[in-house]
Amino acid sequence: MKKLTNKAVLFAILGLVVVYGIVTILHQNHILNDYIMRIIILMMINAILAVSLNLINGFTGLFSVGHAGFMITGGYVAGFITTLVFKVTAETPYYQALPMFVIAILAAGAVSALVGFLIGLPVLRLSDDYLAIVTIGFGEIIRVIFNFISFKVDKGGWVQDVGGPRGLSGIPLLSNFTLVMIVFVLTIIIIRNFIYSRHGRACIAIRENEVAAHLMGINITKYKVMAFVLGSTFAGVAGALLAHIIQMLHPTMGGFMKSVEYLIMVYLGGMGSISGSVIAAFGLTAVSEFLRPIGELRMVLYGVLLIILMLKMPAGLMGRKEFPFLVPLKERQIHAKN
Amino acid sequence: EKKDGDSAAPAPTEVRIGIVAPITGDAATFGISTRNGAQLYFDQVNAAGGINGMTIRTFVEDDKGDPAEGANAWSKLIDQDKVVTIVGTVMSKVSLAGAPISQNKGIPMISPTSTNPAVTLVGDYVFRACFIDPFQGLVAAKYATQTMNVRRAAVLYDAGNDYTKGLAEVFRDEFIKMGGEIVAFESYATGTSDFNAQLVKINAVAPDVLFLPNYYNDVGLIAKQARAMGISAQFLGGDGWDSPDLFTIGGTAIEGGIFSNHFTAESTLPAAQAFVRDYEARYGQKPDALAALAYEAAMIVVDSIRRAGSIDPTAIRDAMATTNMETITGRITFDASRNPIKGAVLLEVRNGAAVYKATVNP
Amino acid sequence: MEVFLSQFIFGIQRGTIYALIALGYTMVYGVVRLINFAYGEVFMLGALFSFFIIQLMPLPPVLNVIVALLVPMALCAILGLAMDTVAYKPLRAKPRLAALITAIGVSFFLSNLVSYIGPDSVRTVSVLLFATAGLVILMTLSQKLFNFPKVPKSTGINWLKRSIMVGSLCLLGAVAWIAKPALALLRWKGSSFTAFPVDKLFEVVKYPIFGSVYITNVQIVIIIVAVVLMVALSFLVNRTMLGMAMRASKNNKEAVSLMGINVNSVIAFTFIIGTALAGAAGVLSAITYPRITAFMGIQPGLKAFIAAVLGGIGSIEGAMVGGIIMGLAEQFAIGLAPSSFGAAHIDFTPLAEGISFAILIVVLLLRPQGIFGEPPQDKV
Amino acid sequence: MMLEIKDLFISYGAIRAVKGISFTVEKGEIITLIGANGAGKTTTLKTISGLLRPESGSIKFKGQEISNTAPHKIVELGICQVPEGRGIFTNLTVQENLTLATYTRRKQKEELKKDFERVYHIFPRLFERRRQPAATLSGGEQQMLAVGRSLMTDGELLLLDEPSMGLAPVLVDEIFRVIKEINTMGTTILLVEQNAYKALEIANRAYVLETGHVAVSGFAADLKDDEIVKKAYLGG
Amino acid sequence: MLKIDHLTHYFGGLKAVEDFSIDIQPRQMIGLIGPNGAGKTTIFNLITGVYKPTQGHVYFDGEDLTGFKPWRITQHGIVRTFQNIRLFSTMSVIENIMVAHHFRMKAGLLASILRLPSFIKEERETREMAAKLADIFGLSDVLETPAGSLPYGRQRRVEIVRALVTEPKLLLLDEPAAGMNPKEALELLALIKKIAEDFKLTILLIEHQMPVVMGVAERIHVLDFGRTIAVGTPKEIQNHPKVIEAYLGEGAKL
Ligand SMILES: Nc1ncnc2c1ncn2[C@@H]1O[C@H](COP(=O)(O)OP(=O)(O)OP(=O)(O)O)[C@@H](O)[C@H]1O
Ligand SMILES: Nc1ncnc2c1ncn2[C@@H]1O[C@H](COP(=O)(O)OP(=O)(O)OP(=O)(O)O)[C@@H](O)[C@H]1O
Ligand SMILES: [Mg+2]
Ligand SMILES: [Mg+2]
Repeated sequence: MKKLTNKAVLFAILGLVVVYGIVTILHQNHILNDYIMRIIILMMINAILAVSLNLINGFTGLFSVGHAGFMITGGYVAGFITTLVFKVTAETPYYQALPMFVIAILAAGAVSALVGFLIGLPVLRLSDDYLAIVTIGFGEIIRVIFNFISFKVDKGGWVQDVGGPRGLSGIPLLSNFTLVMIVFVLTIIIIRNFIYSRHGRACIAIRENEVAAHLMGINITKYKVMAFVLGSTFAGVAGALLAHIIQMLHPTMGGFMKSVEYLIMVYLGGMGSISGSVIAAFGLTAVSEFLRPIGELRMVLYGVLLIILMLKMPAGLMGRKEFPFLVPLKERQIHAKN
Repeated sequence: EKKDGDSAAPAPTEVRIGIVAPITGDAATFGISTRNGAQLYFDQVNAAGGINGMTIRTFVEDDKGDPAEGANAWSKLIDQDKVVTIVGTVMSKVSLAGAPISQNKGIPMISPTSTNPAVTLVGDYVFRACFIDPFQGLVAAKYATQTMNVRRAAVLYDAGNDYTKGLAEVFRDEFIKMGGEIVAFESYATGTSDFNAQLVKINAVAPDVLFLPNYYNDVGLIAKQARAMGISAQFLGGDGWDSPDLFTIGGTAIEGGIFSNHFTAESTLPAAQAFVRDYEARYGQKPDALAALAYEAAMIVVDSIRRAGSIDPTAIRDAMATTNMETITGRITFDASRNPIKGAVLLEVRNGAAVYKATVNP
Repeated sequence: MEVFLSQFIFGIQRGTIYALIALGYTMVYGVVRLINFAYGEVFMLGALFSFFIIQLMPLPPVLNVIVALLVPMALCAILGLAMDTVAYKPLRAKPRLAALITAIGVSFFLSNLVSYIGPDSVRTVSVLLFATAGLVILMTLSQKLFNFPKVPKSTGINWLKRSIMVGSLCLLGAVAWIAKPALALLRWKGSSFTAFPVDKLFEVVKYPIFGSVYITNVQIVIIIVAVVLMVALSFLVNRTMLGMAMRASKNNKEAVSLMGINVNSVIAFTFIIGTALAGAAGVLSAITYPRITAFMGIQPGLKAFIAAVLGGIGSIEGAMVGGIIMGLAEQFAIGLAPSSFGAAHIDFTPLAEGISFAILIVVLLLRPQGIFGEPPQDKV
Repeated sequence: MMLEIKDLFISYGAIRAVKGISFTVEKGEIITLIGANGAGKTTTLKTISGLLRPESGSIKFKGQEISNTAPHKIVELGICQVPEGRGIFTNLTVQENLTLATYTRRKQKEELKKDFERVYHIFPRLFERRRQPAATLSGGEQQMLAVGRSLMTDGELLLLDEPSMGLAPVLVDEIFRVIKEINTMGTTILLVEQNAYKALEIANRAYVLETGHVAVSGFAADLKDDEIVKKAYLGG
Repeated sequence: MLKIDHLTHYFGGLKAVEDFSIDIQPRQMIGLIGPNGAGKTTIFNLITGVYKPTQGHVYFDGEDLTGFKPWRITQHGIVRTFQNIRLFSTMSVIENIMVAHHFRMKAGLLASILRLPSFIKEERETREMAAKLADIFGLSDVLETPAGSLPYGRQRRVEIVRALVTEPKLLLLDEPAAGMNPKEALELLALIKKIAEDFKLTILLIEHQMPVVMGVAERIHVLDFGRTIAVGTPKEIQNHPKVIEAYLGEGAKL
């Protein structure tokens, strides 16, 4: 029963339950208003995106700059399913909508995974900047395609243009705190467990030295594609969640500058640190939101902040360190030493 | 949620109003005009004693032209700042992210410039101050076929922008319906500054009219490149043209271009004249269409609150739905879908200025 | 035929602009391997500086062209040096991607600052600059007074550096304070789109070639400038001692310093040249497409990156060829895309935007090191 | 006194690699540092040439303190180094590699010519391959290039870090012959070697390093026959 | 066991390896020497699938492995170390070793993500096995140290351990003693002999330190300019005039 001695995990679970309870109670008592709740939800969604991108860029050492493309792919798929297939609206009771939403989320993950697979297979043999360019290219192609596809939908007598630059609107509000938190925690657990398994080790080995990994019997193509597909899957899931909180999707949300935002989160948090990605995603989402009062100077300051942070901590906020509960017991001593 | 103590409190002394616009990012030009226009009117009202003794307090939020940011702005204004009405925002895609929140929370909103018909369809708390695509497209098509009496038209629009795409498609459909022929229907990607590829294609089919449903900065460049290439077609366009920068960017190339607009600086309406004067005095430049529409939206909001006689959002909404007032563009009312019923003017570019040509009523 | 020729000429024009931007990009990129996100902003500032100069100095046309090109180049070079010193140099020995993030930071900072600065807001900026200077003084004093342990040994140099920093901050602050009327006079409105006054530089002249096909003097100038720059850069990189040092720095920085060469100077020089070129590209691009805004650099920056990679990282000829290929590909993709197709009037032109990316991907898949790039030398 | 090292401490972050080394190099000598893996030899050389900063201690070159001087300045002063792993510029040709080493003294045309002649005289192989990219050279040729390049910087003191590593026996002999030759031509040499036999054969004096300390020092000839040294490093 | 048939490889115009043949029986230890640039490493690269030969074939246990991807060749039981050390430098020593055991492990993706008991058990066993092997090579004190910060010599040892956990039949060692002093080299020699015995390995060894090669190899192949110039026992090779001229040098004493 060695497993039970992993106290950090127990504390983490306890902490999670307490945080969930406190936030829920505070929200019900209007101490945390809907706006704050929305920001918290967005923080978690961004964290899913950052962590999943970290799996690709940080742990496997690839250089993908097209994450937003997978994100909106998932968003569109899920939005399409709930809005146009199941025709969920603001009036649909939540208990009815929820199963449909879950289906939509799963479908979003699956389609993004498929797209990730189709893109990953040919391009992952390129390395660093060349891979970056190609992923930018694919990200933009995804955006261009969503910008191109538009059709008409009969909305109770009113024929409405859907897709294209008009985006997909009328998506029901289904992403709530509980659901997003569950997905967020699951994502962290899955990615953490993946990394601390022989599969994750293979990915890290590829990052460290591709040739050596290859010659130690690791099928590098398989693992690169695996990391890429896993990352895209979670990006798709995050996209589904995002679509159902913004209630609107637009091709520009999958563009290059959006991908760059997620990239910033990964590198600011620390390449190869789940904890770092979560902190950076939470931090940046909150900071850019709470810098609102300074108006037009917001982005100017944001730029300065990035420069200062990176100069002070070139390896990112966490470097490669992790919170103890994100490291299985055996591996923990290693991290303690580094 | 809005219950906590509100009813017991003494009569409110301020009206909280939100303004949302893309103040930073690459649509900042439009956002700042919008904010300036709305802010100007609210400040004027305050200077004149406020609304029923209450002063207006504005909360300005930036949406960066991004739906997610826009939704956050809406949520902040409603949940945190407790505004009773929102003026915003410029881009339809962002308004579409804000509208469900307004609808859900019962806080009326009026977008100055979002032309996508879907925006107001979100619900009965969502209004707009501009005409929607079908009307302007119709005006241009009518002018081309009936006044100019030509049959061959080409269109060049921004494919990444729902406003220009919508307008382009309506123009195309109406023009064909009126017996014309669309000889070229070309688009470009947002942010392009080289339009030669499309223009070469257009030049090859020699249209009589080139419809440019784009914003002024693109129109200026397109006009330059088109004329340089020897395209002699008449340029037609919509309210996106309305900015003094059209003439500085387009130079002589844009001379003779005709576009529909909400109002004209030559307008004899005292409100319009005062607006142009005040705006220039305060911001050091002539207002563009976005500023004018934001100003107009602000007028509608203040008028609705006055008539509602309260700052209860539902009452304001109800009042807004029955708007019937003189604005800087003339009399304005809303149809059942909360789109304004108002006339358009046709303007012609002459000597680096937009000159009044005709009025078109719906 | 005429259409094809026209498209070809305009494609070359488009591609030459891309190539111009990519030339400077690939220089820096080749040596430091830094994806300089802020490159597009330098490009934008080149155009902007040129705009100011033209508005300020009504010189005779020929002189005007030269001044309006050279002064922005010099200013951009100074800016490039400053960027390198502040944001990139401290990270030189650090993971390559750390500098990528500071570069993004610089990019956000510059574009949004330019967008912000207008007659209304410039004094706020001035106050901010003074406040920063004050903060630096305060921090230094408090370090001195309370004797924080972190004060480095070589205080002399540190004092000098800080004094220069405070001095330049105050100077900039003062400039910003008095710039308000100047900005108004210049008709610079910050966030707005501004026309670039080409007509004050020279008149556009068309030379007919064949039927309706023509070529303009602007096109000729940019092509000549691009070719001259390419040849000059090629010479610099391949034939001079400095160029040798640049190429060596890309290979092994530590060993370069063991040759008695100051690597940082070599890199700083690379930045100076690269940013000066970006400035020049900004001016020439503004002459070709006379519209400037604070955010006009983002797309060209991305395109330059793509052209540089397409041509092969660090290859001067590659940047040129990569730029031209992209220009032609885009031009013909748009030119050939059916618009208003069939009864439903489907417009395929928006897909053309994706086609240039698709071509890029295909080229890279066939030749992973780019057209002129050297294959990676990872000898096992 | 050409080089004087006193109480040198050097750390990589928290790991202290060199713990108080002192030694001297006189003009015209060949001094060798030998010692087990990880003893801190490379670390010491890198610090002398300015690539690493010492934690404490002093490094004096011809009486001048250089422990806080930038690497390129140190080269100008007259110290040149052949780093571990050669550090040649693989994307430059052989000739370019050599030329680049003369960066700091571009003006002295005739002298340069003489230097090229000298290097090509010592390494005729390099002359044959002067137009070839250095990447295509074999290991031994690369090592020759690295040594040749350091000669071009015209230093008075040459630091060599394991010049014989990975070389075929013929070439090992060759390299040591060249080192001796360079030395007799007037260059002082500080040699780090694993091949302790050979190093002790050509050196005047030697220092044996052990986990960051100087364990033994003395005349090379004496150390070669020292039983302890033999046992610990020569395997005999 | 390993049979190489007329192997030839060109780099552009350069003939790096020309018509190389070798036949190695199980449990043999063969040396491969030759001047720098003779093509020795290239032969390793051809055997392990890093390069595809221009001509010729590589057979292993009767199976034609020519053109296989490196990871598949490793899985067939051929593993190597590198001339320029290639460790996973920021990973700890034990992780470096565990990575190499990757394809011998069975835990599937799902089992790993769910951390099923089978997964935990396998993980623990691998870790213990890796630690035990590291101990044999005197690496116990640095198990948790990032491999990249070890001194050269110990890094070489990590490389060898890492190669061993793939459970190979044939071990290719590319200059394992480079950067070691004579004493360390001799210790390594003893170690190689011991593991060859314990793990029943066949070994092909490239080495420039003659005492090492002569001490282990029962047969030595000598290459020059890609061609085999001599094959024989250490004794024969030492006195082979061609070898002395091209490789050992006149003054070669052992
Ligand atoms: N970059 C580094 N980070 C951390 N520790 C290092 C680093 N480089 C060297 N070390 C450590 O410093 C110590 C001295 O290393 P150094 O390379 O100077 O040894 P050496 O005597 O040159 O050995 P070798 O003969 O193997 O080249 C070793 O313990 C080594 O692990
Ligand atoms: N990737 C490559 N591209 C071009 N030439 C190469 C490549 N790899 C090796 N060579 C050349 O092939 C020849 C043989 O190289 P190889 O590395 O096999 O030599 P080696 O016998 O291992 O020498 P050393 O003892 O120095 O390691 C050399 O001339 C080398 O320059
Ligand atoms: Mg060493
Ligand atoms: Mg070799």
